[in-house]
Amino acid sequence: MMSKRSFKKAISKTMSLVIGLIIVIAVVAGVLIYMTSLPPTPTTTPTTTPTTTKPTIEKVKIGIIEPLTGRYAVFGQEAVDAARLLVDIINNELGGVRSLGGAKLELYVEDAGTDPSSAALAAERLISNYRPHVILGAYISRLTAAVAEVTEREKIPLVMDALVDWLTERGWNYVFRIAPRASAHGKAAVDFVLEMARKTNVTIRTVVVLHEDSIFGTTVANGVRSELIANGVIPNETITYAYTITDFGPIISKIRDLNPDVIFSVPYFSDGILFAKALQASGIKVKFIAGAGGCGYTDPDSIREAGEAVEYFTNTYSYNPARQTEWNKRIVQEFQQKYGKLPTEAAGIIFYSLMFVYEGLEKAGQMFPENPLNPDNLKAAFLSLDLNDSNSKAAQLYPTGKIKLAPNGENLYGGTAILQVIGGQPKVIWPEAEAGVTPVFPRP
Amino acid sequence: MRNALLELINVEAGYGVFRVLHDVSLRVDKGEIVALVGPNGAGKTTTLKTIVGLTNLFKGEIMFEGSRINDVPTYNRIKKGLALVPEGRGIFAPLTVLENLYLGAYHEEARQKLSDSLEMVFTIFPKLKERKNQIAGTLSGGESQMLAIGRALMSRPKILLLDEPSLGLAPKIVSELFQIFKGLNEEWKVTLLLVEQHVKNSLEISHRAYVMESGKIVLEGESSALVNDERLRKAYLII
Amino acid sequence: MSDAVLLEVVNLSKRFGGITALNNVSMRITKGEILGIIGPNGAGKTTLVNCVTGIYKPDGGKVLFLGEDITGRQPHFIALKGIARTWQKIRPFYNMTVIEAVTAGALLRTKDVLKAREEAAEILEFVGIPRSKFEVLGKNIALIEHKLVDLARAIATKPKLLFLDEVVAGLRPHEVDVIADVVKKVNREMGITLGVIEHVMRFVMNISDRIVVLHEGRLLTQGKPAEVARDPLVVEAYLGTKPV
Amino acid sequence: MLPSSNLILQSVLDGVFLGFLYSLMALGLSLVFGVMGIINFAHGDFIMLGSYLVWILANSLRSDPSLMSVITVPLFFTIGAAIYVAIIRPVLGKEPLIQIAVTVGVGYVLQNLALMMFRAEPRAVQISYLNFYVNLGLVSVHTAKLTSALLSLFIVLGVHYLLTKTWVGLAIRATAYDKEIASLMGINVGKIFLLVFGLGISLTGLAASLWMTFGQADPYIGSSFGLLTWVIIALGGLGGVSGLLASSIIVGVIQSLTMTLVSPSVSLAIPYIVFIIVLWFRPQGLFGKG
Amino acid sequence: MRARISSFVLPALIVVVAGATVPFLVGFNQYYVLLALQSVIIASIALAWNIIGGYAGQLDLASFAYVGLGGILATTLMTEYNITPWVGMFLGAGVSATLAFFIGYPLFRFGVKGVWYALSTAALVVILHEVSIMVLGSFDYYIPFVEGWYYLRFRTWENLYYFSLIILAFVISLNLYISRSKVGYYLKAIREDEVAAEAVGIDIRKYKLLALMTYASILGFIGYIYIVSQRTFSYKTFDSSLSVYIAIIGIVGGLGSVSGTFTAALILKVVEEYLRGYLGGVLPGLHLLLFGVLLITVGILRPEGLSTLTDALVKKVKARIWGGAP
Repeated sequence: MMSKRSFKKAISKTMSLVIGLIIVIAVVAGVLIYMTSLPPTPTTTPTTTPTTTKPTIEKVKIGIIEPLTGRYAVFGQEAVDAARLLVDIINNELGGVRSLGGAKLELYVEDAGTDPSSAALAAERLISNYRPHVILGAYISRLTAAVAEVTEREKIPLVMDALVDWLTERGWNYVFRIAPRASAHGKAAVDFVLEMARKTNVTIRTVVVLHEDSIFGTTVANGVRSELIANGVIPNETITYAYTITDFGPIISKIRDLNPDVIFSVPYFSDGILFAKALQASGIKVKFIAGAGGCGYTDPDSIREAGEAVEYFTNTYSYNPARQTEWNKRIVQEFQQKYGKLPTEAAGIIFYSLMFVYEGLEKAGQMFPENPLNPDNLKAAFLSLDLNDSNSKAAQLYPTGKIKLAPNGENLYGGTAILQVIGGQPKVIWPEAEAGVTPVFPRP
Repeated sequence: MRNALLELINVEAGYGVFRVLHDVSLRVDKGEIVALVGPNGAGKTTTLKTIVGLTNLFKGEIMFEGSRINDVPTYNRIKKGLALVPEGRGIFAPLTVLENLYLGAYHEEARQKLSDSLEMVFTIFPKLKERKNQIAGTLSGGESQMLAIGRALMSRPKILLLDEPSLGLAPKIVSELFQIFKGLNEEWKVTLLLVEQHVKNSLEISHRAYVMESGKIVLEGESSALVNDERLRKAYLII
Repeated sequence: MSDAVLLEVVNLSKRFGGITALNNVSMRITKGEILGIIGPNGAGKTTLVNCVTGIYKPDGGKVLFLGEDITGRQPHFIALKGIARTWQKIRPFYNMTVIEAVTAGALLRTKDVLKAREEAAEILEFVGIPRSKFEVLGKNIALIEHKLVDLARAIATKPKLLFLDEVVAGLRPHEVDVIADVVKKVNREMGITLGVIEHVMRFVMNISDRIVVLHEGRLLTQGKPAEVARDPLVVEAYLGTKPV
Repeated sequence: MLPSSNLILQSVLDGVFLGFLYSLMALGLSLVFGVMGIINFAHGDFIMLGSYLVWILANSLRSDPSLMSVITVPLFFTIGAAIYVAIIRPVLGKEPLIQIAVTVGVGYVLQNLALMMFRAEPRAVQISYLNFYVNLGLVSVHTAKLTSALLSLFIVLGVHYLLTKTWVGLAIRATAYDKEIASLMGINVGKIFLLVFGLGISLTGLAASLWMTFGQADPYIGSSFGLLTWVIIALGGLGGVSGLLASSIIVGVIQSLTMTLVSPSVSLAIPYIVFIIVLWFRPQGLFGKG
Repeated sequence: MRARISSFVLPALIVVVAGATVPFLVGFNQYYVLLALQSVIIASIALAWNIIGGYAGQLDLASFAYVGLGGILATTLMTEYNITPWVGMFLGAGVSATLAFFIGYPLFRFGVKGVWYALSTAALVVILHEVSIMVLGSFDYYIPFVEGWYYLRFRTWENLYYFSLIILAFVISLNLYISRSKVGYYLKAIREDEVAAEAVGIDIRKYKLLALMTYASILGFIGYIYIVSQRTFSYKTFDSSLSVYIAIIGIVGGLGSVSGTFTAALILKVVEEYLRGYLGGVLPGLHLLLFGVLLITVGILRPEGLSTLTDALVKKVKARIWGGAP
């Protein structure tokens, strides 16, 4: 007994020595690791990019990071569908990137998951596995920010399909956004309503702004509010709710109480359907319900789920599926053939963003034949493009028909289309109405 | 030939992996009152629970009406005609008196005789009739014991197992209760296996008795012979 | 009664709903003795211990330990004062090893875990648990071992007074003898005063210096084991009144 | 702008209707917990599963969602019984932790099955005969909600009737009180457990049918209901139907008033704060006994 | 006393040394380093949970209430007042511990336990989630890009990984220290049987509160690291499902087992990432579904979790090193 105990004591003395040594070694190792870990990283990056003297580029790698699981999967999956379709068309019908000797686009899909952690991982994974030349993504602003942080470090151009304004205001060098920013949606909705009210001599006394409380909904709603105030209309009430809302009853009651002439509504997706149905059921007469910010009311899916409830609702759209340009008609048709539904905004943004990337690659091939895929060269090519319906397929796919990027990567001509549900079909009514369609204002 | 209604043969039983009963054998004949007495912790309650199948049976046989019921689940043993009035009465406190009684007649055959049985119970315990719509939890000690017994009778048992029915009752009620047991046996022909701490009372009304200690039967015989047996007192108090 | 009084209970009462479990019970435990507390089922023995050790708050009366009023104090405070107990229904620490469980008790008087472990080991050996069982989880030992570990865990808190609540319930006769020896040893060699609640008379009559008898919540009588066993009141309490 | 008294009245009414539906949602959970002691963290996800089922059925049969209960109730009873045998029975009487782990696992499986099968788009039923409001002057009433509230009340009272006035109900209550003594009455406790779990799950199917008259299905809707139903049970105690109804209505009204008076964004915070505070002072629930 | 130091510091050192080699082994591939970083953060949180959940046996579902509170505080101090997170993290730890005190004291005082404790902690996350919508608004707060140890924010992930490795080592040794100390014995006794624990002189409220506050302060400290690894924070940081996920890791790992919890956190994170990465795009939700099946299986078949396996492994390794101790 005793001997065992003293034996233990003896052990403990040597042990503490050993431990002390290990700590010292660990600290030294830690410092060494720190010292060594920093320098190699910058040097490792360039070595991985192929910089052979004579570029024989066979393929251009396009990464797409979208939320494919979780709550946002509905958008991400459609975006990926759209990308697949467009890559097919580019490779097979347009013969790849001609200025790069017909190099084909190759698509690498990565799931961003539902939170920034998984999005950042997805970006790292995509880059370390394939090192794409351009990356698209990631629809949700938080996820996009996490991705951008990584692409920025690796100097890979990121063409964003997330709309929240601040993403282009961070001083990032390799981010680009073709799509209209969120606040532009709010502005467009207000401009449209005020214009129509003027035209039809409808007076607007009471206005309610109703939005889901994510950053997207809030940013769009702020756009609505500031544009209203700029036009001298003070919104009477702003109601926010979580897009996971399950019951609109109390909000309907509040709206009944406020009795507004116009409701500006910024839903996410499911909440829009819920609201429309609840409002329809309530029998409250609202002169007009103007949606803002995309996917709420005029999606084929929404119309299917909500039925008549969304009749005459409008919505601002980052994409105009009804635009009567050659390429837009064609791609909408092919999308419908392949997936059996109209493309919504999630797909539309990818259409023109990816097409823009394609045209940017063509340009880069012309501008920098030695090293077209270098990120700085790509950026220069992107910024140099000045596209319109006549010279560009991307512009034909874009609501305003014009794309030109500002130095911060934001589209100078960013703008939305407004769609209205008429007879159960989404119809484009603004800035100019599609053929044979007249906007219905106010609601009958 | 005696008519063994219930028989335990070399039973070892307990809870979980712990054994409480070590080699218990006993027999109850039809029409008998058998008392099972012994100091607390001797295994009396465990014996009754083993009979109705609420313990782990490790070894031995339980025979009822000549057939082995070792593997019959508790609810079917009740159907076969066993009924236990558990220690502490075990009435369903939030339910009414009547609901408690109905539950006694839960299995199908008993349900058919429901009104008869109810009448019988009310005849034996007129108090319960007065209180039939009362919540059982509000009954006095004596009344709830009557309810527990009445409820057991509702299943028209062939044998009634009573676990410490007089526990916590005033002496006057205790003697009333023992008269009722006697009446049950004589008038209603119910066989009784009685576990009691009122040893002398039990021996008075029972025909035969077993004395248990530390999970074993240590003494058995005609009750009248056991009453004054010095060994009985020693089983309880040693000295 | 001239010996030093360790615990004094004065007019203790406890009711549960309509049932009076303890009715004005007064009693004393003197230093060094083994006091047997007996009585038929429902007599209020466990309630008495629960009131003394703070599990229940009594409805009336006082509990004085070494002259200090500890009525209604929390259990851990009372344990710290020096009253320990075991449980009628064993309360083992299933997912702790035997030695850990006892060490948890020993830590009441020390912060040093190693010291507490050593103490625990000594106590375990004292009550007869072999070293080979020290590292076995609580869920893997036999009933008798549970009883002994429970006992060791209580002893490890270095109590002045230890209540044993039906410590031999469910044990075989030869196991009862083992416990009896241990309990006597605890009293004599460790100098711990014991209050032994028990139904198994062979055990309690054998080890007790003095017996108090509770019946229906009241103190019935007290005295030497042999006297108590022959007291007609006690006999009646156990065997029932004469047939009516 | 100060809310008008009309609005408050309307909110209270909305809250009451919502409360009735909540009581139906909580009823099954309460039964399963009260009778079997099973802590089911997947309860909300069963409502979600039911909502999808109702969506498929109502759209393909082109009929009102509430009528789909004819199918969902028996089907969910079967599903409940199967889950009981496969998953719940092995953890009966185990520590809460284990039960929670297992039922959270069930919830994960259901959620992601739904995601795989239906993707994340929310699904609503188009046809509802009841989707209109009736104006009553001071307040107006959403018929779908009124109907779901009345039907919920009817079902809750029906279950109350079942529990108090039938043999099975008597057996269930006896089992809830003490399963050992219940078995001494000749009650097959295992069968009662199977029945109760089946009933608990079939009630979620029913609640889903009513929910879908004005709500919608998405894979994550279960988590909205899961904690809320637990809160209702905690407030109501396990005493019985009256406590359950009272606490459901309180939660519904609090939620509704928070939505109109504060902000819909925070409509869960206040019921939960109330819940925590109630637990401090009455761990057995606001209307619980004991 | 000195003899015991080895027993809880050594394993932590082994983890640090082994962990420090990871970036070298993967050639500083940022994907693997980030995966390692996230695993280490999750493991640290799960091991902190082990103190309240594993040792004290209280099923706490509020981990991200404390992560969020501490993290958002430290981040805000940094972005708004330019206070280094080195200070902010300690303040975050303090604030989280304070919140834990105000939650835990009444809960333990009034004897709320079991499922009700679990539910009130689950409710706490939702409450903070909603309150923070009112306070923060619905915005994402992006941590501006400032590099360096002063801000603990870097372009590449290695440095943050090393730092979090040190936190992990600290949490591991704290766990081991607690399990070998008086507090640990007391907490385990409380977990096993509160009444019996009280009767051997354990002030159960005090020790439960101590465990809760320790757990909360660790999480409050880690909060900043969690947020900086995400780049943004918002009210969504108060995440109910992640809080449940942490408890699930603790259960799958085995209550009170350091090696089990550590292994479970690593395995679950890596498997989840593998399935998401390789199968996520094919069948959305498959990895979570498999995770659910794993949970059910563990709950029914191996309630002791992975701990028996990992403990045996640790013992074997120990025996190798020490030459056959117990």
